[in-house]
Amino acid sequence: MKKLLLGVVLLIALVFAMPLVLSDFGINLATEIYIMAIFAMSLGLIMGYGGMVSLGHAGFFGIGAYTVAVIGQHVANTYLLLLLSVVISGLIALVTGAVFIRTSKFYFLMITLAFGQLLYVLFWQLKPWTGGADGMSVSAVMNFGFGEIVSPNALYYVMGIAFVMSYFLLYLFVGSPAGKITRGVMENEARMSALGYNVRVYKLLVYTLSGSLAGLAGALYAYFNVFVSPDLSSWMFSGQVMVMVIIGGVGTLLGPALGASVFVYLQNFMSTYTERWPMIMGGLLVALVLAGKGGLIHWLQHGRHFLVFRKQTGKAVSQQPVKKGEAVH
Amino acid sequence: MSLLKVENISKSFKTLQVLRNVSLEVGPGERHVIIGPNGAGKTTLFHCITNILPIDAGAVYLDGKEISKLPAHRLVHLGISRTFQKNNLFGDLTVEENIHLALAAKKPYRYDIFSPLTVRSDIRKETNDILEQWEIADRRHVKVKHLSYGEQRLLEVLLAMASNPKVLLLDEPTSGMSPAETAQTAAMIQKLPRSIALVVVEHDMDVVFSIADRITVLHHGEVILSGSPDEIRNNEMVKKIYFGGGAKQHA
Amino acid sequence: MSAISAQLLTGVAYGMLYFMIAAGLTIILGVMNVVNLAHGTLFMLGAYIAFTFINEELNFWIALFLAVFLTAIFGLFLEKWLIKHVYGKELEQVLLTFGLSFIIADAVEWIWGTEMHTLPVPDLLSGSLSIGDTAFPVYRLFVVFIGCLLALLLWYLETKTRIGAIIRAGVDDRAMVSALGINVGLVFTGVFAFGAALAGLSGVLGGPLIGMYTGMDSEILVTSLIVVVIGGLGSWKGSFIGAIAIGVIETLGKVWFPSLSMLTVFLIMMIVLIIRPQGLFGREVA
Amino acid sequence: MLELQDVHSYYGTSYILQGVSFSVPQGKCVALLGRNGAGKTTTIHTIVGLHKAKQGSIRFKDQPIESLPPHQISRLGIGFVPQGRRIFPSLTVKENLTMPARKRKQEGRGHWGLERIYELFPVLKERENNFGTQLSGGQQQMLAIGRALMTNPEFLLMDEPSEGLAPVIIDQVGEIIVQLKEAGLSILIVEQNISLACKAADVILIMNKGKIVWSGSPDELMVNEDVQHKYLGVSA
Amino acid sequence: QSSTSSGSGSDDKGGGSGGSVKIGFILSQTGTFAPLSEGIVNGFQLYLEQHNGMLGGKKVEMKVEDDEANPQVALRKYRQLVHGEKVDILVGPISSAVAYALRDEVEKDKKVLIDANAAGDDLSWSKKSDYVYRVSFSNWQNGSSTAKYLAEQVGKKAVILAPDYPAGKEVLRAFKAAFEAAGGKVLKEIYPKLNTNDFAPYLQEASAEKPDFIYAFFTGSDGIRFITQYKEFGLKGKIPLTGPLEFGDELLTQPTGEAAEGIIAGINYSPYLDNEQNKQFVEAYKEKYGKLPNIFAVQGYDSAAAIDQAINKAGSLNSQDLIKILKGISLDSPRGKITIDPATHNPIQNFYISKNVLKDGAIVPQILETVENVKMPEASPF
Ligand SMILES: Nc1ncnc2c1ncn2[C@@H]1O[C@H](COP(=O)(O)OP(=O)(O)OP(=O)(O)O)[C@@H](O)[C@H]1O
Ligand SMILES: Nc1ncnc2c1ncn2[C@@H]1O[C@H](COP(=O)(O)OP(=O)(O)OP(=O)(O)O)[C@@H](O)[C@H]1O
Ligand SMILES: [Mg+2]
Ligand SMILES: [Mg+2]
Repeated sequence: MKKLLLGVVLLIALVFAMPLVLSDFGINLATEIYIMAIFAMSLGLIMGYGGMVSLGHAGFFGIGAYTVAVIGQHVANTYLLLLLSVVISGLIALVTGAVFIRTSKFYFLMITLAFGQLLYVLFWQLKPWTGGADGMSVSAVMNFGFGEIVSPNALYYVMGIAFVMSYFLLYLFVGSPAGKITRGVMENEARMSALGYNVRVYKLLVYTLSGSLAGLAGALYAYFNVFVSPDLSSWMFSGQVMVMVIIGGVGTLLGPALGASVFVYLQNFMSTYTERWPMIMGGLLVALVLAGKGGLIHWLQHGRHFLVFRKQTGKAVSQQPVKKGEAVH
Repeated sequence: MSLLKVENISKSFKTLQVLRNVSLEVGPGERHVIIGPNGAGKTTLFHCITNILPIDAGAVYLDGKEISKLPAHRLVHLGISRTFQKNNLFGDLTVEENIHLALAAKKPYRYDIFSPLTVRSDIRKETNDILEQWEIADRRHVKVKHLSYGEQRLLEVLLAMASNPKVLLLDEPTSGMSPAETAQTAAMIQKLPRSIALVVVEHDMDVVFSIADRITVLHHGEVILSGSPDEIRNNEMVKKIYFGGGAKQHA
Repeated sequence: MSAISAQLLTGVAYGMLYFMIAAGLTIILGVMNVVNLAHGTLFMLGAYIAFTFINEELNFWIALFLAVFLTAIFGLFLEKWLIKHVYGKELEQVLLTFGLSFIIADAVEWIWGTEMHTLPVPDLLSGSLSIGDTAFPVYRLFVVFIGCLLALLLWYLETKTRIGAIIRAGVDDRAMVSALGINVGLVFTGVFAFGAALAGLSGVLGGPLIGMYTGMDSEILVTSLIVVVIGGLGSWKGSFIGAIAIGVIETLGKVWFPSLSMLTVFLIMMIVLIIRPQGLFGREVA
Repeated sequence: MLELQDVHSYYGTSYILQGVSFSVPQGKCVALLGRNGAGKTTTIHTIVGLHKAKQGSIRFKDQPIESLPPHQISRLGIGFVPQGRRIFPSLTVKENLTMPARKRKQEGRGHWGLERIYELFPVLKERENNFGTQLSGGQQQMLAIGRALMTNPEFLLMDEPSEGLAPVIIDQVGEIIVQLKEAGLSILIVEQNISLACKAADVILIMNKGKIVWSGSPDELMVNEDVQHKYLGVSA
Repeated sequence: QSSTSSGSGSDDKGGGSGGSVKIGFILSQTGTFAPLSEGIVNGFQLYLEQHNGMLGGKKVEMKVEDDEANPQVALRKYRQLVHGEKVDILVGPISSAVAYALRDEVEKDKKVLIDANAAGDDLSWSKKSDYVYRVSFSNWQNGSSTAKYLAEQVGKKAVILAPDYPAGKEVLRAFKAAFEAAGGKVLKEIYPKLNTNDFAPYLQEASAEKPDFIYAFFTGSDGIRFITQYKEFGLKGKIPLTGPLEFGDELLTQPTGEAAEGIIAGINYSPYLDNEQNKQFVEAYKEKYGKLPNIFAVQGYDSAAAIDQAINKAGSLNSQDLIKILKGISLDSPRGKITIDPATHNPIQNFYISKNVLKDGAIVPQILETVENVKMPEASPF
């Protein structure tokens, strides 16, 4: 518990310190990174703790974003809109998840791909409500009762706080009985069932949780970007988050967030420096795999353990590999 | 009244009939051993009792209540627990975490999504008790896939016992164990409180005869004999189809 | 020929094109269990290589041969240098092959530019047969023929050689296979190269129908993934039947439910997976 | 035939084999006994090349094999029955047998083919189109033995072949081992079933904590209750 | 495309000549739109090269960003360019969806956006902005230009096809209105999905209506497949194929070759257009890039020309000054003279009814008739 508090305090300090060193655009980018980090953590949850790799997660992101865009035309209350986004995406995750979790592994990947595509087409074809392929502007303005939040800095703090809160909630979940059990289901579903667990409940629980968190990310994004279009639910976007999660480190909470920041940063700046950015990006991904430590977060852990080991010379170095997901929290 | 009652169950895989009208009764606290040649249907019988495989005909009762249609996970809560013939563990988790998972299944807080599992003192204590009782406390942080085969076998049994069942089904608990561990395991099984009824499949005759109150012989999916250890030991037919020469020392 | 049977024929031919496109993936993903997101780029590469040779005035068939050969070699090195390290690690496969597809697609753009191209239909196969009052392109019939040939080839490899069994076993337990005296590494390399060659082949043969343009790789990839999944992993028979079913349903759907056409294949996949979570002919997990 | 000299082996940092040396003469059967976790499987894996020794030499037919890849080691004529069967789930029983099949240099009396395996374990023929994992545990063990024989080895490594077998079948396995020896095979067998080991083997080795701590003939072992008790945990 | 700095302009951005100007491009450099973006950048750079790397007397620094044809990415790039790089003027985008997304932002930030391609009608109507000026053409122009000619010269009954996305719908809507106004009748409208691999069923459906001609709008890979399959399924030569300018542009006629022969298209540019400005342009373009320019190259070229003239005349980089000039600006484009209509911010330009003919193995548009000064209505007629 103490470790957790320390971590959260550190994160909050980080969030508050960043604007001191960042340019206007840097703040803007950091704001977007927080949102993507929430999104990536939501996918990281089902991938790393539930063993479900989804290629349709952007569907939930889109639901959240369109909820704010469409319903926001009639309802101004930010609390209500955020709540609606979370509830609607959670409900859809619950209903579709009940069907999808019957499939496993690659089939799950593909059925979620179809799901994402379904939403994509839906947003595209419901032109009267969603503006169709041309997208729509978001008229709702964020307001938590302390005045409108429109300035880049204000948005930055809101998203930063949202990120820390999401992390905190996920941290609790992962350590909770339900979280540990989900992890067990991922490892060995049949045995969990024989040990007396209703495995479908846990899979559905984590899928729903993840879906609603993705919806929240989408809703925040709508406020931030003030424009939504079907691309928010495209499989390409789903694929990108998946890459964020993997490069960051599957099976950890902060890994996906780290992956999101690196990915968004690279995506944004690489094309500025070279026309051949896809090649460089591809090269980086390949190099990451060949370096073979898993995600970036494991590099950090490695570095940290190296330091720790140095300090406690004399103590026997545990031969156990770092337990995934524990050391980073 | 019997605790576990298997009534005329049958099971086929496509055209292959694996169980034919198998009936079995296990009283409270009874040690019931099932033997039979390889492929007789022993493991399949366990799968049918725990509804991992659906049965074609017949019924299974626990405490007089039919349980044959209940999903596998419900049975644990009613008091049936089992091990698998082939180790079926959480290889990437540590020994301790494996035991945590087994223990938490019956805890009221198993759906809790906020408070950490590890702060629950009951689960910590029970885990420690198990680890110490079986002298594997030093292995608690080892990933299960790094355990030797025999060590994994032991853990397999421990997981099943963790739910504190009324009926415990053990499928070849000592296979792959060295004589030392086998003896230890057999002793442990003998020492289990009589509040637990046991149904054990076993090929090691030392173990069979050291624990059995009653033995049922399965052959080609049929119960050909059920009786006291002595009856079985001296049955010519069982000698022929099952013991072979290897049973000489027991006969 | 009635309108409906014309549509059916079109659908079958189109399905065969699907099967051809997915054949390489059927092997690499279906049998070898490698999530190969670079399948589309291998397809693309085959088409562009052939394009270069044809521009050099080479005969279509020679260009075809060279393109297939070169993609096979490419696949071979890909496996030996990269893929080899990620067997059994799905997520790393995703990252690796995704990165590769970025690199290859960008290289293609670099070398051949962003303009669109098509491959010419070889003279021998240009023109169309009139069946009733509709004309049917000879080249499509040729694709149907090749599709059948591929299916036969896969059937042969699967049932008449041990390769299929070695690969499946290698996926189950690679170390055990090698301990039985089989050079799994070599077999995997060869089979991967073969899968790449099939991707290249379908690129060349698909070139005249689909065209060549930047971004084609991801379209081809998604199509192929869907075919393989509907059929069920590891079953070329499934891919074959799945592909034709998609071809026919999609073709008829274009006429009957035009507004759904953006979704047809996805809906088919979803429905198949809801009814059969392991695809039409997928092996049930034991 | 096979000779290990001072083999040391690790998993990560844990030191498992701590200088193992022994040899298996041509046409003989050697049994390796020991408690769980003693390092028996590690020894076997080191021989077949699935695990690389850090130090030490392994020679087979006077040829060093410690740096060869597993498939080459196997092709020198080493058959392998792994612990836990390791049947291929995606293959049918028949495919499990035919996939690794190799011809013997001179096909002859000792040649193992599908028919002969089916003769030995008739139940495998009945189940030949089932997938490997649809067999019962014991049947899988038979399949694993059959599979190793299909490579027509000159040397057979068996890691607990009797595990999960009914007593009659264990007898049968004992007889097979004797037959195989007669046909000229050399065998290294890891066993927990001491009576089987004593029946089949010419030499018994006992391993404890990664070292060979005792060796002798079966008869010597049977009378040495002290060793039995100390290293095998057999209570008198 | 990375930043290409031409010359080492000083940083002062005062009015008058001297100083430098930073121009941000938001284009779609990856995916199907890549060749369009390449054309625009090429055209722009050619203009710069011909003018010593200066526009309006200022050294130009180009920042080109890839929006992946995705409005979300485009908005991020926009922020980077405007807030990070602090560019003075924006040129872009390819996709109309991106243009609509950017439109609100430039309005907010008061940045001038030269629309070098996005053809969405509403940019001239309901979503017109004081800060957005189009030098390319609109879907309405593209769709309506040929309708009268076709009704009078080819036939009164048509089946029309376009991909199921906004541009497709807008082009067909404009065509249909103009065609019916000229006495024609649309027998059937067909909207295949975007990225259709197989047009066979649609072709069968269309020919079953026995129309006098088929009017189709397809771009990119869809265009290639449509044209080649039109021939494959034996419709070429049986039912005339017509379409808007894409069907007469190099980008499609080059890869489809002989299959594109005979198509009647309403183009606004061709490298074979006979005017002095164009001859020089084509010559220079060929020399620099080794290939013929297409309409997109011209759009890039004209974007540069528009900026050049606007800065010159305004004498400053101030948006308010620039937009005064941009409204009603006239350019001597390789396509002929164009004038930005102050009412729609869309160029008034000539269209040419042309027929693709095969000449020395290449497709060349043969001009049948000129439709002069095609001008968008001031408000949406729909
Ligand atoms: N999924 C299945 N599909 C088809 N046949 C099966 C399947 N599972 C088991 N069998 C067959 O059913 C019979 C009984 O198998 P079971 O595993 O119950 O035997 P067992 O008595 O446990 O044998 P052992 O002592 O060898 O473990 C065997 O002949 C086996 O081949
Ligand atoms: N992959 C591994 N990583 C780390 N440690 C391992 C690994 N495999 C085995 N070990 C350890 O090595 C030791 C020897 O294991 P080994 O499997 O050789 O024992 P064994 O004698 O075959 O035992 P058993 O009779 O139980 O099969 C054990 O302590 C085990 O925990
Ligand atoms: Mg069994
Ligand atoms: Mg062992």
